Formats: sequence, C-alpha cells, structure tokens
Amino acid sequence: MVFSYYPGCTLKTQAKELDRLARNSAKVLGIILEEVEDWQCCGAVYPLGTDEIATKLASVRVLKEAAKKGQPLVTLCAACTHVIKRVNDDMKNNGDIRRKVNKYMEEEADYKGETEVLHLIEVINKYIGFDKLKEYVKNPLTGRKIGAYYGCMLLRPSSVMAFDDPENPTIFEKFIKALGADPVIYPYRNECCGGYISLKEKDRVKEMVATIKENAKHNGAEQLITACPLCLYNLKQISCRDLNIDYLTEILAEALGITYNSEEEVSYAYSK
Amino acid sequence: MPLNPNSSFTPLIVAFCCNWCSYAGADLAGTSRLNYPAQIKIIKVPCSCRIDPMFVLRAFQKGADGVILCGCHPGDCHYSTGNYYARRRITLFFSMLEYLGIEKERTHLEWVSAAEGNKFASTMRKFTEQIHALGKNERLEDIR
Amino acid sequence: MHIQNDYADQIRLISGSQDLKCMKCGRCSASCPQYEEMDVRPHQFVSYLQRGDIDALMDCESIWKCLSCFACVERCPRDVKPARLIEAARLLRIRRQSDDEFITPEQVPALLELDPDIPQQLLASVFRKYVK
Amino acid sequence: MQKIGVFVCHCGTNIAGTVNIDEVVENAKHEPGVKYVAEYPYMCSEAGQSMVQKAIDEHDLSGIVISACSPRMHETTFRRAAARTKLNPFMLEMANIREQCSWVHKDKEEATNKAHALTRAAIAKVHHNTPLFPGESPVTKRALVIGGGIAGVSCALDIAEAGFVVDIVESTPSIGGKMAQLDKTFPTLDCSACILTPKMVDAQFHENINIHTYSEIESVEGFVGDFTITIRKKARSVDMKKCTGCGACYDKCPIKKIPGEFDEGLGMRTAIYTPFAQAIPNVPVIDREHCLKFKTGKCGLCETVCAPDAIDFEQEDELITEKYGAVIIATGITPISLDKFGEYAYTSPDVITSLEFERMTNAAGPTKGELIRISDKKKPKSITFIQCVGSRDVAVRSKTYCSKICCMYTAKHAMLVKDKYPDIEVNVFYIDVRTPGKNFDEFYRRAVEEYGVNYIKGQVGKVVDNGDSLWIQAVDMLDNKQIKTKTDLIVLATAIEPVKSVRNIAGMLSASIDTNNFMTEAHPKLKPVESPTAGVFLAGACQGPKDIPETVAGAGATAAKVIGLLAKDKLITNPCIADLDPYYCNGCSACEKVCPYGAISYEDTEINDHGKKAIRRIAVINKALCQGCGACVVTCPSGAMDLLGFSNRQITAEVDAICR
Amino acid sequence: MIQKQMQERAKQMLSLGEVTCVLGWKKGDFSTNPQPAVFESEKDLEDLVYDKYCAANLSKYLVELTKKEGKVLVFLKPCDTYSFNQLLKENLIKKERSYIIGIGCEGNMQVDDDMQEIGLLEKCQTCTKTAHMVFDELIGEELTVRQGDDPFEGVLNLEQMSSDERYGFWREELSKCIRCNACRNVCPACNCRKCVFDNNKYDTAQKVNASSFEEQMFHIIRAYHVAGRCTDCGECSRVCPQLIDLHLLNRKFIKDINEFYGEFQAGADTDTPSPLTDFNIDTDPEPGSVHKRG
Repeated sequence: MVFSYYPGCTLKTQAKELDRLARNSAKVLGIILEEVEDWQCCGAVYPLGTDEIATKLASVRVLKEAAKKGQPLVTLCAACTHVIKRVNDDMKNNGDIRRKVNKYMEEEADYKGETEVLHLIEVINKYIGFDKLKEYVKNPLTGRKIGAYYGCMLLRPSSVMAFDDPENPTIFEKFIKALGADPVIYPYRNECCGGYISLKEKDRVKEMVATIKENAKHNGAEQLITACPLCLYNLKQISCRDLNIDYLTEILAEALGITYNSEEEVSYAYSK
Repeated sequence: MPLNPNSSFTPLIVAFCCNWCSYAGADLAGTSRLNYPAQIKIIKVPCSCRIDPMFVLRAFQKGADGVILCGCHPGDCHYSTGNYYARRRITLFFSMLEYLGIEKERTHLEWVSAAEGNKFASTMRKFTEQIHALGKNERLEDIR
Repeated sequence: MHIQNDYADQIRLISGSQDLKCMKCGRCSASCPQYEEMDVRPHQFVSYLQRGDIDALMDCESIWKCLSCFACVERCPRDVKPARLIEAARLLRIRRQSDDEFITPEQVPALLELDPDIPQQLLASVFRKYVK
Repeated sequence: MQKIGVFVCHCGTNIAGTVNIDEVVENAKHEPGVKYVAEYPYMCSEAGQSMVQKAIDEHDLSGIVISACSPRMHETTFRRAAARTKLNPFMLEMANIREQCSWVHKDKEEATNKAHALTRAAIAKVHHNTPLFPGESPVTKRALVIGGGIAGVSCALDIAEAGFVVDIVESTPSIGGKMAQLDKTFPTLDCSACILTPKMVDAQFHENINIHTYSEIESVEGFVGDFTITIRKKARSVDMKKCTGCGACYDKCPIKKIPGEFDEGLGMRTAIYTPFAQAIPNVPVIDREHCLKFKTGKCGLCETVCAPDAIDFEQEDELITEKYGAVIIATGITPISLDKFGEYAYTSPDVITSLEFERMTNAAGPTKGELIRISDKKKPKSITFIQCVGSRDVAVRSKTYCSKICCMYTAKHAMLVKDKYPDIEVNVFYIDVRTPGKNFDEFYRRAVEEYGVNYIKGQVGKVVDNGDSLWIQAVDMLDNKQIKTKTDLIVLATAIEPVKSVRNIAGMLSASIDTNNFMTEAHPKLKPVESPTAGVFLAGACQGPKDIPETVAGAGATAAKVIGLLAKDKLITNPCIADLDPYYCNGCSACEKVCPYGAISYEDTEINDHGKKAIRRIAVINKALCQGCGACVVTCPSGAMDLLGFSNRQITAEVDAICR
Repeated sequence: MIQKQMQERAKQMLSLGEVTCVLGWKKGDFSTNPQPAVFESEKDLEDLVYDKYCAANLSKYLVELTKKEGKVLVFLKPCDTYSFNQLLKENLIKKERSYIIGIGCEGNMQVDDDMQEIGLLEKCQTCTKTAHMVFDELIGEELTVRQGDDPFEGVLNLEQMSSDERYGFWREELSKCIRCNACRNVCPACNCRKCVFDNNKYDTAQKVNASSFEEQMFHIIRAYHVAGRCTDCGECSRVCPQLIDLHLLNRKFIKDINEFYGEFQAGADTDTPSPLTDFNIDTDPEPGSVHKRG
C-alpha cells in the first residue's frame, strides 16, 4: 500500500526521530509512505473562520497532491490530522469555501474533498487491522501497563473527525493490546492538555497535565502514549518518575523489533 | 427573491403533491404562515405514484417553467410502496429530460412529510429561485 | 433577544453558528476545562452575541483562554458550537489589532534557547492564535 | 357541458385579508361552464352550506367548486352538504385558497391571481368529474391490540366491556409493560403494581379478551373492517394449559446468571423464568439462547421437577390467523441506548438510568428496595440526578424532542430517596423543570421545599468513575460557577423512544410513522387516536411521550373510536379507486405487479369489441381492496387503467388550467 | 445453406401437421428487402428466404398469429428471441402455440434508398445478443461472437454535450419526424391495443406534425412507455424513413436502468421483474443524486 505522507512541521524538525521510526515501522507493515512534495505547514490550528480561505490553502495544496496520485493522505501528528481533515471536510461540504478556494488556486481541476485523510493509527486500523498487526509483533510488550492519551484533536468534533467514539474511544487501546501490552483505560484520556497556551501559561498547563497524569496513574498506567507532538511536550512538562510519556510510534517500533543500524536512525535524544 | 436582470419574468411552476404527506405539508406551511412564492401552484394527487410523466410534459408544453414533484418520504408512503415506484419512474424520466436538453434544474423531486411545513416552504422558495435564475422555459413549450 | 449589528453579524458569519438555537442548558460551561480561567464563560458567549455586546466579547480574556479543545462543540445539544463563537470574536479582535506584543518572530530564537524542546507545532499554533 | 357553481369563501379575513374576493368571483364568472358564482364570509357555516345547497337546486348545477380552505379540512363537510341535494357529492371539488394561498403569500395581487388560477383549475377539473358511488364492505366485530402495556390493557378492557372480542398481542412473556417495572407513580406516589395488576387480572379473566404473550405480528392483509392478521406465538417451551405456575422449574434451573430484562439487567434470572411475580400469564418461558438443554442437549432439570409435565422442549412457533375489524397499536416506549454517552460514564455500575433506579427502589426489585451502589453494595451518601440525557438534543445519538415524563419522575425519585434516607444529599441538574399537569408543579415544589432536594440549573459535562466514588464536572448557571464534586450514585433521566419493532408493525399495517418513529395521528388535534390508515388506531406512548394518566385517558378515547367502528355492520368505501376500460387492456400484467394491495387480478373476460364478442385476459379490480393510489394507472402505457376522482383527463385539465 | 435447411424443416413440420403455418421472410421487390411472411403450404415455402437482409424481427407478428388456433413455426434470430421472451412475459403471445426454430445470424445489412447495401445495420454493429434465449430447435452454425461497438457510445457522447447542444441535437432529429408511426408499428414493446396517442383520455390524440412539440412528446413518452421492456432490438431506428436515431432514446433508459438499478436485459428471461414495476428500498438512488455527475 502506498500512501501520501504529510510529516508536518514538528516531526520534520525536533521530532524527526519519531518520523523516522514511523516510516521504518510502516515499512515493516508493508505501508509505503511517500512524502508529499513541497508541503507547507498546515498552521497547527484549524482556521474556524468561515470567511477567509488563506489559512486553508496549505492544507488544500497537500490534499490536492494526494488526490492527483489517488492516494490517501497520512499524517503522524494529531494537529495535522485535525487541520487537514477539517479543511478537507470544508472542501467537500462547504460549497462557499470550495468555490472560493478553487477560484483562488486557479488550477484546472477543482478539488472537492476527494482525498481520504488518516492518522497513522487509522491506517493501521483500516488497512492492516489490529489482529494482523499482532502477527508483525516481534517483541511483545508483555506486562506493560500503557495508557493512551488521546487529547482533543483526533476526537473532536466527532462529526468531522470520525476518528472514534469521542467520549469513550478505544482505538489506541486496541493498538496497545495488539502490541502485547495491557491497555489502561482512564477517564481523562480525552481531556485537554492545555495545547498552545503552554508557551505563556506553563503553570496552567502543568496543572492540567498533573490531573491527567494522576488520573492515569490512579487507574494503573505506567506509561502513556500520545499521537501529538504538542501533547507529548506538554505531558512532559511535569516530570513523573513512574509514568513515561512516549509517542505511539516508539512503542510500535519497539514491538516490531525495529533495529537501528546507523547512528542516524537511532537517535532517541528527543523522546527520552 | 434574488435579483435577476430579467426581473419582469414571473415563472410559472406546477407542483404535484401527494395527498397524504406533501399536500398536508403544504397545508402545514399555510397554517404556520410560512411564506413562499405565489408562482407555485399545487395539484393534488393521491400519491406520488399517480404522477404520470405525461403530466410533467404537458405542463411544460402549456408553458410551465418548472415542475416540482413531492411525495411522502421513502418508507412513509400512505400506500406503503407507491413512492418507491414513483422514485424509479421519476428518476429515469428526469434523467431523460436532462438528456433531451431540458435543464435539470427545471425539474425536482422532494420528499416532504406532513410535518415538514418548513421544508415545504423552503423547498418551494429555493426551487422558485432556481427557475427564476434559469428564466423562461421555451424548450418544450408548445408555441402554436 | 436577537440584536443585529455589524459586529454581531460578522461573528455569525465567521462562526457559522446559530445563536438562536441555544437553549441555555450550560453543557458547554460544564465541559470547559478553562472555565475558571475565563471571565466570560462559554454559555455566556451566546448571550453576549444575542445582546449584540461584541465589544465586550472581543475585549474579554476568554478569547485567549479557549484551548480549542472542542469539548463544548462535541457536547452541545443544540449545535450552537460556543468554541466557534469565541474563535470568531478572537479573529475579529486580531484582525482589528494583532496582538504583536504577545509574540514576534524575533522572540522565537530566544524562546528556543530557553527550552529547546518546544515543538514547532506550539509556535505555529501560537502564531495562528495570536497574530494576524 | 357541466353547469358549474363556484363559491368563494372569505374565511373571515383569513382569505379576504390577502385575496381580493370580488376579483376571484368576477374572474370565475367568465370561466367556461360557470353558471353561478357566489361569495360568503364563512362558507363552511350552516348558512354558507345552505347557500350552496339552495344554489344547486335553484340553478340546476351539475358541478360545484368551493374556493376556500384545504380540502383536507372541509371537503367532507361540503360533499355532505352536496349529498343533501340531488347532486352526487363527488361532483364537488375544492380550490385551496387559504392554506396554499392567502396564508402563504403577502402580496395581495399575487395572492388574488393565484386564487383565481387555483379556482380555474378546480373548475377545469369539475368539467371532467363524474358521479361516483361508494361501495360497502363488511366489518369483522373483533379488535386486535398490539402491545400489552397499560395502554393496550386498558384499551382492550374498554372494548371488551362494550361486548366485542379483543385479542392482545404482547412480545414479552407477560403483559404489564413498562408500568409493571415502576415503583411509585407521580404525583400521588401510589404504588404502580397496586393499580396495574388488578387491571391485568381483569384482562386475563375477561371473557371477551384473549391474551397472546411472547407473540408477534407475522403478517397483515386486508383493510379497515376486514383485516386478516397472522400472529406468531413463539415457542414458550412450556405448555400453557398444563402449567400451574408453581415455580418449581425456575427454582431448579441451573443457569441463574442471566441479566433479567425486567430488572433492567440489575437482577439475574434463570433460563426458564417468569419475568416477575405477578406476571400474566403466570407461565414461565424457556430462554432457548441460554438454556443448557437447548445449547448442549443435557440438563432437562425443569422437565424432571415439573409435576404437571408442562415442559415441552419440542414446542414450535404457532401461527394463528384471525380476522379483525380494527387494529390498535399500543407498542409504547423504551429508554434510548446510552452507548454513545461516554461523558456520563454509563459504563460505570454506579451510573444508572431512571428505569434502573425504579427497579432499585422497588421493594420487589433486585435490591429489595434498598438503595445501594452496585459496585460496592454501599449505601450512597450523595445522589446526583441528571435530566435531559439524550432529550432536546439535535445530535445523532439523541432525540430532539422533550421526553416529557423525566422532570416529574426525577422529582419523584428525589423525593423517594429523601423520604427513605433523609441523610442522603440529593442534587438534580436540570435545564428547565417542566411540570404542566394536575398537581405536578406542587409535587415538584414539595421535593424542593419539604424534602430539601437541591435543584441546580445547569448540566454535567463529564463524569469520572474513580472506583470508590464518582467525580463530576458541572455548572451552576445561576451562580455562574463550575462545580467539581464527588458523588456516589448518578441517575440519568434517559430520553425515551418508541420500541424498535414499531417500524415493522407500522409498515405491515401501512400506518405512517414520523422521523422519530412515533406513530402519526390522522389529525393531531381532531383525530388524535387514529392513524391516517383507516381501521388502525393508536394508544399510549407509541404516539409520543406520555405519562400514565394521559396514556389511560387516551386509551379510553381509542377504545371509544374502535367501538364506534365495530358497532357498524357495514362500511362505506372510498369510490376514488382504479377504473379499467376493458377494451383497451391488453393483459400485460404490469398493473398487477405494482399494486400494493393485491387488488388487481387477471381473468379471461368476455369483451365487447366493437360489437364483436371476444374472450380476453384482462385486469379485474377488487373494489374493496383498491385504495386508489394510482400506481397501476401510471404503469399502464395505453391508458386502459384510470383513477376515479383523479383521472388522466381531470389532472390534465388542471395542468392546462394552471398553465393558462 | 441454412435457407435450404429452414425450408426443408418447415415443409416437414407442415406436412406432418405439427404446425399450421410458418412465419419467416420472403423475397421482396428487390433482392435486398425481404419481407416478413406467413407460409401456409409447402408450395409457398419455396419463396422462403433467409439472408443477410432478413433483419425484420418476427416476434411481434406472433401476437396476432398465436391468437388463432393451431401452432406457428417461427424463425428467430438470437436478438429476436429477446423480444419473444418479453412478449411472453407480458402474456401477449402463447408459447404453446408457437414452435421456435433458432437460426444463426451474422449480422444484417442496411440498404439505402436505392436498395444498395451500405454496411451493417447499427443494431448489428453494436450487437451483444449472440445466443438464443428461447428456442425449440436450432438450425445453422453456432455464431461466432462479434466484437461489436459499445452500444452506449452514442448515449455517452450525447451525455457529454452541454444542455444546449443536446437540445439542439434532439430538436434537429425529432423535427424530422413525420409521424408515420413506423417505429410504433414495428416495435414489439408497442403492443397496446390502442396507443395512448390515439386515445382521447389524455387529450393527446394527435394530428400529424402539428408542431415540433407533438413529436417530442410522442417520442419521449414512447421511449418511456417501453422503458424496462425494450430489448434494444433496434427495429425502430431500422424502419425510420427519416433515419432518426430513435434507439438513442431507448438506450438512454437502458443505460440509466443498468447504472441505477443494476444490469438488466429485457427479454433475457420471463420472470425477472421489469425495473419499472420493481424497486429496492435501500439502494434506489434519488433523482437529484443521479443527475449527470460532473
């Protein structure tokens, strides 16, 4: 399976190790991720305003690139998934925005939201299946108690994201289980970590993160995984000895037994 | 009503409504005082399956600019299956009209329940606007 | 009450939200993680809009406090979408006067020096949220 | 050529306010065939009707057009008036210049023009009207009630008392319905079982009532007065005639851990069971899905202990076919599924629905009326009620309507808790408290004033199950404060919806159903207990949320309507039915295939073909079965089939008149 | 030669009294226009011809012939058997009064006004019907499957035009119509006892060529009335003296039916319900959703 791949800003820079892990893991699973050429940052925040299109163009360009190849578009970052999925929904269902954007882009073929936008976890779910994923696992994470931190952007608004049950999601738990670990369900897994305010209001973010982590630990989690670099950053703002925070691709790579042959491929500097 | 350069044009629109749902929906639009253009003139039929494509052509022949057909929602037909037959007939017939070069915007099928006074009025408003934008129908009119 | 003025209409346009649908149930405020931080509370956004008191809405702290977590959007039983309203007010505010003092591109290197782990995503969001 | 009279109604200012009546009158005078035109402020009044009648006689009119309100409103009125003269009532048509003209248009000139056009169309149609004569059909003096809840039972009792035989079909093993599950009823707090069970017993022993429990409707044929309905009596695996109801079988049944439907899953039942102690009939049923005998072939303990030898593992479904004159749908409601309400943590055992709460406070319930947390069996220190869960909500998971009964039963629950355990803190989160009804608001105020129930205007955003307690995040909108607090038990006032099976039942009876799956009334105000399909009646909450008094009152009204129908010996049938010109029919059978009523068959018939007699295979219409939809007419390419009252010529004439 | 075989077999059946008459073709005024004919004696059968000009579909003649006592021997080409089945389905012919001899076909030729051959008939160029759907016996070689043109190409081309172009095309085509009713007379699906256009019930009984609308109405409604029943035998276009491509109307319905309700071939059997007397609650599209996409 070949997919168009949109790494997004963070995974292309600070977190490029996570990106590499993702690509290598994907390869093992038979998923080829073809990076979209000349992509631009999606903006990280979905432009809610219905009266301007400039902020949606970067997403539309990427979507169109994928549409040209007829491939689904995969991202690894919850924010990118959120922004691009919602812009795609606008292009599909909001005639006004579609008209304006297509008019502005002045390209031959109009884009009408044809591309399927997926987070990597959705790709695994939809195109591989967790039962099948189990078969690829070389180092099962047996005995590990891992909680998933969903955050906001993958789940809400569910009418557009259609990711999972927005109040009681289970996709990551199935993923964790497939990797051999014990998923820990805790009620705060879909509460906000504070998001972008952590630049100026770090204390507030720490409060919020503390509640989430306490809740996770209370329910028995020893490790948390996220699907969003900003959640990852925020969750790490308070240290917690007995609760590791990792990106989903890290446990995936670990379970798949991906070995690192060169220095280049083994940098864990960011995540540990 | 949207402005049209051809503002003197008053479209003539024939609506066929089934007695049980859409005609009742039109009545509800009335009791709820929901405005829609007076160019809409309703002919009552017992069921959408009573609408013969001949009637549609006849309306165009006699100068109608648009024809809108309304029936009970699929599954809600008073005669239980009438609107399913109607849906096939009308789907094929409208497709044929389009094939003959009659703008597809001149014909419309809408399911309107007896409870959808609002939908009835808004559908009629929208359809009238659509016909207004198209202008006079001359393609099937009998110009004798 | 359904006051119409230019700003109110602009908010309605930008947000695509129908304030009249609100039945004042409060589920938005009950769901909001930033409720305590806000001066104008999510369920009040609608009232401000209905009153046409858009200046107060644009000047309130809440527009910087909303995390766009969409909990209120998800749970709103009437499809009013309070987050869209506050986002629209924020857009109006920064279009009128971008909050340049909050962050400028020149400050970024210093920030990164302070905390090299800051993800690009955070900076991108902040620029999207605060700057025109 | 017809001699047509046109009568234009002002309807006070309803029409005259927007339509220039004089102009409509003047224009009508110039229509072909029009011999007499008159106007009157209220044409439907006694005086207006006599005016029409007088004109028919004086001017020898052969056709009438009434330009007034919707024919759905007064066509019957005017046709009856015409019938009092020498005129055939079907020579009268109405032009709808109120609902479809004066009420929806503001511009007087436009409305007047349209009123004229509509009148013109009606005149054009009348030119092609022909006298029609209704037929007659027989009435089977027997009624079928679908649903054995309080609505069905009380309706059946009323009909049976009037001397007609009534069959009740109930899908569960016992009659009683939702009311049997309830503890107390508002606003009187009398015990639900105490008032319901005597009625159930009355129904059981009434000589005119037959109860088919554990049964479903298999198929429906026929029409008002003459339905033929097949009922599937599902295999109970217990012989109803032999069983004495001793209960030895379920005492011995080894499968004891099946969540009981009657206890909303809070209590357990056995594989052979009666749903509750006062069940009627008091005959157990074997749940074949769980029974060991059926699953593995081993066991059969119940058979061993059954003294009267009533257990019958071989029993098969039984089909009963019976003729009925009327059918009453009384299928009732059920709480919606809360699977998609993750924010309320319904997966937690200590978050329960109101119906589960009813079972819990019921002395005959799974906890013997003791209020506990299911998780740790401890008595809660605080209880939180959340109202409007899934009601008044436009999301897909929810219902847009108000479930109506929740405000009152929540007040009842709160009061019951406080009455039994004054030390428990009771909070109720509400959006609005809606208490219209006799003694309803007083009841709610008592909860607040006498019992100290804490009503908070606001909603709960999230519930977190911490194991030992529940944590909620909510808002008090009047205080403008977010509330983050612990509570021990949460009761969700869950929205109610019609039972799923009603869609299928309505489909079989071709009775219409709204987008929420509630049954549609023939008229919301004037025919509130009849469905638009003749002979199909409605009772109880299948029509919309209803409380018990309303349900019983409505069921009585339904019974009165049914009795009115069954008291007749013959029914007059709709004359607007399909009409075949045998000469044109080529026997292709297309019409037969589309007829929803099986009203068309093909027979070799002798035809007079221009003086020559010939035997041909042509369509024959059963006039009692034909309902006049017109599907056959449009299917017939040659125009051999037509519809009386809506003939090809009539509709074509209307089209022509409108487009003129 | 197949013609010889046909004659022999027909004579045999007549002489044995197995059939009372034979429906086939006989030579016309020219060698290129054989006419349908009923043969009642062995002698008559000497005139029976079968060649590449025998395009006429004989099925419809059975409607009248099978009303009479006795049994008719009929020669049907593969495509004609579809019409036979369809008529059977509509109870218009009696199977027990007919004996079908399926005959091979290698395509029929079109002739111009001067009776000169000008290539394969359109219906044969796009032929997909290479096997007999119903027969009592077969004469002649099994057919070689022709690699025909796509029957829907013409419809597709029209669909891709603009509304104005389509209207222009049809106005041009249909205005050629002289209302000779040849299409109606030849069409096996046009089997009404009295055509609605000759029936005053709709006020549509018509004079010849009163206005262009009349022709539009006639052809649109005719196509609609045979929709779901038309086997695409192509006779309408073949017999049209004005050379109007009438099959383009019928094929539009056939194409739409295939697309909206699943592949359907009228006359392939006698029991599949016609798409217009059938429905599918869940999968039938709405008119709005099928309007030409794109």
